[in-house]
Amino acid sequence: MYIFGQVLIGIGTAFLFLGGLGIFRLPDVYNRLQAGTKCTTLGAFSTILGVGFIHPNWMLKAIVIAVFILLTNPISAHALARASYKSGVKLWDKSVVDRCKEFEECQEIPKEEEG
Amino acid sequence: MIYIAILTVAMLIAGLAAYFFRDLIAAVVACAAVSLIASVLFYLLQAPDVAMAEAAIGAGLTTAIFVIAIRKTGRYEK
Amino acid sequence: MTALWLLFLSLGAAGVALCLARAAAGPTTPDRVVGVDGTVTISIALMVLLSSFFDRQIYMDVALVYAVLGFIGVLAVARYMERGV
Amino acid sequence: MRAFVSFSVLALIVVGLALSLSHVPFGKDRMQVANYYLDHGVADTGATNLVTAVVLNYRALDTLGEVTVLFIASLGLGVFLSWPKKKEGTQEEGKRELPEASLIVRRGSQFLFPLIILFGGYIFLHGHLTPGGGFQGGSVIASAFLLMFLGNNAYRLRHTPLTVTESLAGITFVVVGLIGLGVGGYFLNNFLPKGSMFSLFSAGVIPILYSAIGLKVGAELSGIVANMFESRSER
Repeated sequence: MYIFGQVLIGIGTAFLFLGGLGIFRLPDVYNRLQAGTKCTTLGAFSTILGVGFIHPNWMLKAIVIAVFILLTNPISAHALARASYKSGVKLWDKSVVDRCKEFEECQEIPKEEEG
Repeated sequence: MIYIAILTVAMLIAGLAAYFFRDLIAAVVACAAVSLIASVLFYLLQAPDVAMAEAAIGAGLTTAIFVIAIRKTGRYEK
Repeated sequence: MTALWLLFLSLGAAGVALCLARAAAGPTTPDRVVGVDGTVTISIALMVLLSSFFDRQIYMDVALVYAVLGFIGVLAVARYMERGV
Repeated sequence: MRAFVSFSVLALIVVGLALSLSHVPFGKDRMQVANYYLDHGVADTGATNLVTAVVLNYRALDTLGEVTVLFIASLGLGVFLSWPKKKEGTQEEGKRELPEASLIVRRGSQFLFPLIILFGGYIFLHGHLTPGGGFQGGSVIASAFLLMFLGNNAYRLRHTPLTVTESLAGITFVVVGLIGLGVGGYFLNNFLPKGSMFSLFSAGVIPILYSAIGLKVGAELSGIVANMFESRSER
């Protein structure tokens, strides 16, 4: 159990470091958000569960922290991505696809047909 | 010990950034960073009560109240 | 054994340093917010790790407060930027 | 010029602090009062968390003062924000339609609201066992209301229950102190049995006092947040 917990903590801290690296190195806000949400959520989740495996008495509180991180992190990331898109932050030059723009164009086409 | 010194320097830099930013929203974000680092410092100095108070007030309430105040006045400092 | 713990803590601290560097350097305001948000999440994990290091269960409560409340500041700034507050 | 003046004032403060602090011996143990608290605190009060023992047993009167300061701040903000507007017409023009938050934020805030309230209650009920207490729990409860305001534009808070909660909590604090005065001879005396350590109902009156402080601080900060949000659309 102790070894398993340490392996989990190792994976988690590696992902935390990779998340920080992604936030620092990736080119625009949306890419950084992806690294900053997915990587750090997985890393924090794995680290906290690893600590819970090392000390089995702490498992309940560790699970509560992990569940709260899992609930709250996507909300803030979603709100931030939407807000930065609406406030006009440009995508990176080499971005291939812009689903939000495509969705708005799809919304516009039926109106023209009706009119 | 070295971590505490590094965190103190980072907190000083964040405070100076909050002073120098013309965009007040960026200054609010810098204030949030100052509060976060202060909480981590209290935690490292083994004062969990104070760290918890700093976390509970600095994480949500002050940021939101500053944001509403900026919304009512203006975003850019003249 | 202690060397392993130091390695873990240093990896996390390097992540915090990179996030803070992005928060300091970010060209736009959302970049800074992303940096601070990443710092919050990594700090939660590091606080739990340090409570295991100090062997005190009660220190996890601070991490719990940050896990519950850390996103409200980011949400406030985001709602400001989409003119919603 | 202004920057120069402010920096010189800052430099003066830094130099003065450094000069005055250079006489204090660093790292030596000069804290006799703190050592008394560390040695006798748990036996005297029954609270495992020594900060709580100091805040609510040895220095409980100061806590009453702190709560009063917070109440006056909340009162001042309420008076300032509900100041009568100058013209009726400009107020109507200043109001504009706020965009609604997205579905994820709305549902997420409604789902997280009871959990955060519950967590705040946990913090101030366990103030004598784990870190935390009335002020921290009250701030967490106010953050829950803040989250509802951020997520839902149509959300309004009725002020009457807040005021009633705040007044009842303040009255509870003073009445418990007066009962201590009647039973034991001094204000805020601990008249309940201390109980067994590490259990929820221990440390005498401390859980009651901390619950009162938590509810009072939560109601006051929620009132501040509600005042700020309700006056936001009038510029």
